[in-house]
Amino acid sequence: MSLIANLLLGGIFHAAVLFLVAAGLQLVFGVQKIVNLACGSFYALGAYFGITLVTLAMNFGLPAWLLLPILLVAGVLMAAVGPPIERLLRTVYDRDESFQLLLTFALVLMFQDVLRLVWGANPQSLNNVHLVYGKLTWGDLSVPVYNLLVIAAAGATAFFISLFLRRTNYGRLLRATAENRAMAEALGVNVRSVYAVVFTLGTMLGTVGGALVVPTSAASLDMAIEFVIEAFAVVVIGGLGSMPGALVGALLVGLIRAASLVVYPEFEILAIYVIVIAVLLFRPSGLLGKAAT
Amino acid sequence: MLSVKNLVVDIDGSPILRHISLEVAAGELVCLVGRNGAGKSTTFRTIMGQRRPVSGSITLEGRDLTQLYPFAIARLGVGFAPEESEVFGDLSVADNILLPTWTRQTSRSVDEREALAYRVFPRLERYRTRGGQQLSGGERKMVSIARALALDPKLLLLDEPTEGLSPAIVPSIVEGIASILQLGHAVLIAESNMHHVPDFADRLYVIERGEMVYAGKPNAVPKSLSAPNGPDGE
Amino acid sequence: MRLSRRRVLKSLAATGAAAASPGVFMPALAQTGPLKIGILAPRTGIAASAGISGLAATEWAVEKFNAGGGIAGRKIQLVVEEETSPKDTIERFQKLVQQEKVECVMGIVSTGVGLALGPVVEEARALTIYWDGTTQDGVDEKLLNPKYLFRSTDNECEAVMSSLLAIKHWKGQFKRIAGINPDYSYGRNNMAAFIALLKRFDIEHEVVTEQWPKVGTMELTSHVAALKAANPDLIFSSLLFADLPVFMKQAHAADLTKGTKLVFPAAGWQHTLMKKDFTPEGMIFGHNTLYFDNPQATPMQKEFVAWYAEKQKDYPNWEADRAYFAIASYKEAVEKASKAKSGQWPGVDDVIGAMHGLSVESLGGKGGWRKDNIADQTFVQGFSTHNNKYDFVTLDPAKIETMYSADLQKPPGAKFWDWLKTAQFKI
Amino acid sequence: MTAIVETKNVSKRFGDFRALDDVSVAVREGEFVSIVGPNGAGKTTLVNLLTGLLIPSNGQVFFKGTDIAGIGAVALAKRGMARTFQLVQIFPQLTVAETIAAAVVSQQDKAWRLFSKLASDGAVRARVREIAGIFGLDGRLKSESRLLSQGEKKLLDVASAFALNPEVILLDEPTSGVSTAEKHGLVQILIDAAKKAGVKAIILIEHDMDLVAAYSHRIIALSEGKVLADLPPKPFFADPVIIETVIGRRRST
Amino acid sequence: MRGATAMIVAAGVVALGLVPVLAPPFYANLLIPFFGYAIALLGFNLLFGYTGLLSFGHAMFLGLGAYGAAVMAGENGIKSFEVVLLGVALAGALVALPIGLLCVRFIGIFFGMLTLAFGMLTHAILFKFYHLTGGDSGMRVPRMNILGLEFQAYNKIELLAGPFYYYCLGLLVLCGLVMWRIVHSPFGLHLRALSNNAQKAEYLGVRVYQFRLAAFVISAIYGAIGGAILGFRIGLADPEIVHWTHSGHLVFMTVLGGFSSFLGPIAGALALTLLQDQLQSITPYWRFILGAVLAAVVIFLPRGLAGIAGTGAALAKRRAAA
Repeated sequence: MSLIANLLLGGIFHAAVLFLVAAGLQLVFGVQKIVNLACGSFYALGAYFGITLVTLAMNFGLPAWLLLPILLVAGVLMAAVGPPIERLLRTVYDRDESFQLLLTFALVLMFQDVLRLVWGANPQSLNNVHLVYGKLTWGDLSVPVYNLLVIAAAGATAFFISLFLRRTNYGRLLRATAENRAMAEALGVNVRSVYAVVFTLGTMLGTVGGALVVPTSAASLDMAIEFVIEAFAVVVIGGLGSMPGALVGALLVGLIRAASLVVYPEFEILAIYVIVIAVLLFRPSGLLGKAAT
Repeated sequence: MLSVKNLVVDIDGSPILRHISLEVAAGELVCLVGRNGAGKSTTFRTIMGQRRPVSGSITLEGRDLTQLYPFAIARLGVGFAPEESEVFGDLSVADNILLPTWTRQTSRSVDEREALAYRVFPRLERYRTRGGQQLSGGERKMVSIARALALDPKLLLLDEPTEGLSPAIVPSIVEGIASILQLGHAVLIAESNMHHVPDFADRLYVIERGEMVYAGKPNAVPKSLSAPNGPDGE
Repeated sequence: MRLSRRRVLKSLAATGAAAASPGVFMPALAQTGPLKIGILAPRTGIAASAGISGLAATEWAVEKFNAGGGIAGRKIQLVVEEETSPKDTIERFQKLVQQEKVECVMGIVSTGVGLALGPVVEEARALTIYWDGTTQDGVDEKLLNPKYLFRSTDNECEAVMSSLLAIKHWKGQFKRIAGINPDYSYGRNNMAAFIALLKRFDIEHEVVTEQWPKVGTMELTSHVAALKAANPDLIFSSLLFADLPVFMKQAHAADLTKGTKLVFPAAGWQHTLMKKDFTPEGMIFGHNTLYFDNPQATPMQKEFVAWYAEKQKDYPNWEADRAYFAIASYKEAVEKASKAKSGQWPGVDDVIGAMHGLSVESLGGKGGWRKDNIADQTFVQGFSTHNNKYDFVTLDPAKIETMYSADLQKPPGAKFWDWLKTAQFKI
Repeated sequence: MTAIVETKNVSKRFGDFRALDDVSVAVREGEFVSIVGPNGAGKTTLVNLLTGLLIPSNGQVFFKGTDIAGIGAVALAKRGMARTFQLVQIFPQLTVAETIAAAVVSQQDKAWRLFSKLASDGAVRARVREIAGIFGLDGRLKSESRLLSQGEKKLLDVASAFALNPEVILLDEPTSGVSTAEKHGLVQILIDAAKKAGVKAIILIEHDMDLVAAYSHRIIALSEGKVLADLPPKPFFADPVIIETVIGRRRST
Repeated sequence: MRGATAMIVAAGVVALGLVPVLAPPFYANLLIPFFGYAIALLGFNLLFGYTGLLSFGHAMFLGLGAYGAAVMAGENGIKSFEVVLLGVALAGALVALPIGLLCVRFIGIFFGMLTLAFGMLTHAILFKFYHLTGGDSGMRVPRMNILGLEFQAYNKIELLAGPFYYYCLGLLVLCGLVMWRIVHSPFGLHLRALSNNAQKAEYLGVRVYQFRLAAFVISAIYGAIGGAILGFRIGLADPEIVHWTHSGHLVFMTVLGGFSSFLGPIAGALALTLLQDQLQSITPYWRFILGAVLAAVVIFLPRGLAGIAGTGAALAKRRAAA
């Protein structure tokens, strides 16, 4: 019983981080119609900078319980790479999507070296600062409160994104732009600034995801290239451009991975691709996506 | 106020507008009549900045619009209700109508602008919370016009405002347009049906195959233009 | 395009039209001028930390050697290229040999690359010394009887050693064993070697679960949960790269490591990331051929570690030893061969001949080359302790064990799995 | 004379919406038939049924005596019906010759010839020249389609359809986007071309009553999914009710 | 123009033919992968440039070629490279058929993602089915004879730099000629038509779905042949060859050279091969520069190197006319 609970928690924790990155992808695709291969690079960027900032903060003697807010700050700060990259992408908005895909691929190549230049080739890791929040133990079940906080943070992000998109004027403006860019612009929406904001937000979701995961994990140069495929799987399963889709997709991928470990470990990675292909074939718009073209 | 001179527009290298000129003075109601494909929508979209003209000029109160982005043109006070209504399906009716109040500040308060929009189409009050997807064609049309009105525009571009509406509503739209005029806005309407041109139109242009074939008073249109050149397409 | 063509044309005179005929690829052994040595090391990706350590040690050695007059009187000049995919690395190797005309190539961390490069080395007849990267699936010989290629220890000596230590110290204290190993040949072979040795020593055991996470997996909580559910007495793990500290963290957070015996032959790969916070004391911890904090270390090792710590703000892993061993043994061999030829610069065959039977003091301890071009080196393992000045675990000085690879790897020509069944181990 | 294209009691519903209701029309050999009607009358639906794109909810659609419900564009082209679109449809990066050749290749069943050299296929080349000649495009064979004038694009669009050697051709607003000065010329070229190419019947979907009045043998007016009138031009234009409905429906109803 | 293309091809073949004779031996070896890529990209561009379908998983077919060679020559002792080429071509077609049936129902980004998913599925299979595929260490591709000749006097490097080089050059010319015929055949015309305007094409009798599938299968065959050359050269088939970033590099080469021209992808393969070689020697941060080059090409040179050549030729023509 505790195995299932443990697996479930593990799966959900993984899903929480996946969701953040995937949500960034979805936001950018939803509004700008760009599939961003560099989302994994943003994730890695957040992870590396998270370590840097936490280490710095600890050296300054900031109390350990500030970990979570510091990581959030790290993620938010790194979103600063968003606007210049958006400026670069602006040159291909009106072009074929293959060019957009390629430009983000170019970013993936470039980021690999940027990360190495700044943080070196060795993986980086924090010590167990995240256990400062303690552990919940329940019989055999033991889970760091930090993991729950990350799950909660991802949940809160989902909630606030949805709140932002549904309840704020700017969010409505974004949805209007996503649906019909020309009409929104004809009603006075400055689409360029909206794009810059959206891309920065999307970037931020990626960097925050990376920053939040790093205390339980580590930052390494290959994490970008590995992660992007999983994030892709999430958005394809959930439906391109759909926020609820990102949530459902992330949960599915997280839980399937966890479940396959018990049921049939050989199948772990394969399972995800098989599901991606099945979804694309039978519901190309994804489980919660709008009709595909 | 709005002055279009010698406008030439190509789409993918094909000429769509051929030396179009038209004028709208402050407070005027001007109609642009022509069947579908004649170039009315292209004229509107070019005024809105969605298409770049090959040559010619468009000025609003003396200010050149051809180099501006559509949002800047909208913020100068040009409201636009397109032919297909283009109501945001993801947003409620209320949000659709409020949207322009978030992008443009005017001397009128948001509440006032909202109230004006609903005053023109009172029945929209009932649909406030309804999603844009759950509206009939006529309702969408009304939302689209009300939304353009909520921008508190100096100039309102209405592309086929009565198309697809049940005849019972047409008078209320026409009344709506009249009240818009009373607010001091200028209105430019595109119409495919000569019969739908409001009686109180100040001026009328007839466009055919991208060429202006008539400009003048509504009651002086030659019979040859108004008769066989009838309905629009699908 | 045009530029490179001009360059191509320029070198036309030098090379001549005979290029396409056999026999011209022999590296020209110029006897004057600097001695060019090519290095192929990964700089990015999962193996980067090994590459960085190896490169640093090589640079240190070159500095030292050159200060002492170089190799047989010639100053060393390094030509560094990157080890990437098998295809690209072969190209880089050929660039070193054919364009740069280096006299020896050193490096290679990844097995896949090593396997692909092996035959190329032989055909290029260029003396090449692998730092690492000779894990072979099934530990069958894939690079048969190489002449020019010198390889590091060719089965997972560290796994054999850890297994022996576990048997020696914990016999009778565990029954339920679990494994979590990277899903590629290295991980598979390590786990298999452990189980084979348990059988060899008639240890009653039950494998309760085997996990094979993909290399680069940074989210192992589900694996941890599965391990925990299996309730093992002992966990054997050859995880390495960044996956290792991630696993330790997540295992610690889930209380998996408490009261469980841990056998981690490859832990030294990321030793500075094994923070005390989440790495328990008393685990079997493999440092391979270099333990940086070894109290019995030679002055040379201590000097190197101090230099490294200052330059890299880090502590070296065993790849530093492998790299140093490669260049130091090359130096020895060249100088030995040169002496035999009364000071004349030796040919490749002379150097190769001199390599065999050589014994050098490397950073981590004694090392030498067997007749079959396989290295023998000194392995260091022990039990982790928190009692040190670092924020990561080191080895308990009282329980450091050292073994020479002659006792850990199959003899020339033997089949690994058969050898495990019959070999006499010193425990 | 027997009908070459025919619908028998065809209805088409989309959900609750009845786009066409019990429509029976026929086009016979040698006829030029126009289909007119106001917005939403069901013209597009009728065209899609006639071209085998849609399957009727009720009734049948015949072309040369066989049911073509939903057979799709390729099969339709094979059987001898071609269509053009209201918005010019061309292959922007193909030359005029290539565009026409694409149709000729289908018509001569050579599409699966993977390794044969198209340029040296005399039969294709001859047919391309012939078609281009009919439409006055022979001077522009090597031009990329996107560089043509609007009128030429129109002609090319239609010419490529003619190259299929169709028995029936359906022209969906062929003069849209063409200037007033050019519209009659264009239709005249089309009719001449049809004669030369041996087209047996032309179906024209058009708004421009000028054109409809000038060239049709028969006019079918649709209104709210039903056939309102099916008459020769003279009686058609003489009937004020029809004219009012087709042209000024909204005011009157 | 056709005459000009023929001249470029002739000059290119002669220049490539002279490389083993004139250039340092390293360059002949460096260019073997170029031949593999060039052949694969001829097929890839039939799919991308001519049919309008961008695959982000095309490396799976190169992998198929390399692993196919490993299985046929390594496991089953087939020593003739020609037999292996035929085998992998057939295998490419057989594998591409079902995958294509599923993928070509989509275009644009969905086609790209579906092929990406299939590519990574292949990667995962190669990794996971360790006992069959050797996992990360891959499978050996032994030396094979070419045209029945063993070239025993040559070691492999010499074989690669000499006979095999010319063999690949010949193969590239052959595959290029066949592809030239394909794109200039009625079939090729229909592919271009459907990628320009699928709806119109359908009304002109173009079997859009079948033709996309056919292009997919042909591109897979070319990919497998290119992969077999890579396998022969590397001597190993490893999972990296099917990784998505490798697929990205195929697209990179194609766009660098220019996908709207027949020779563009070949030029791109050559340019990237030489560029990467130079950059790797100059700086450890060559990936960054490659990325920057790609970004610059995407932004400023959407028609690639062939675009520059085209513009140059047009300018020259205009100047000559003036």
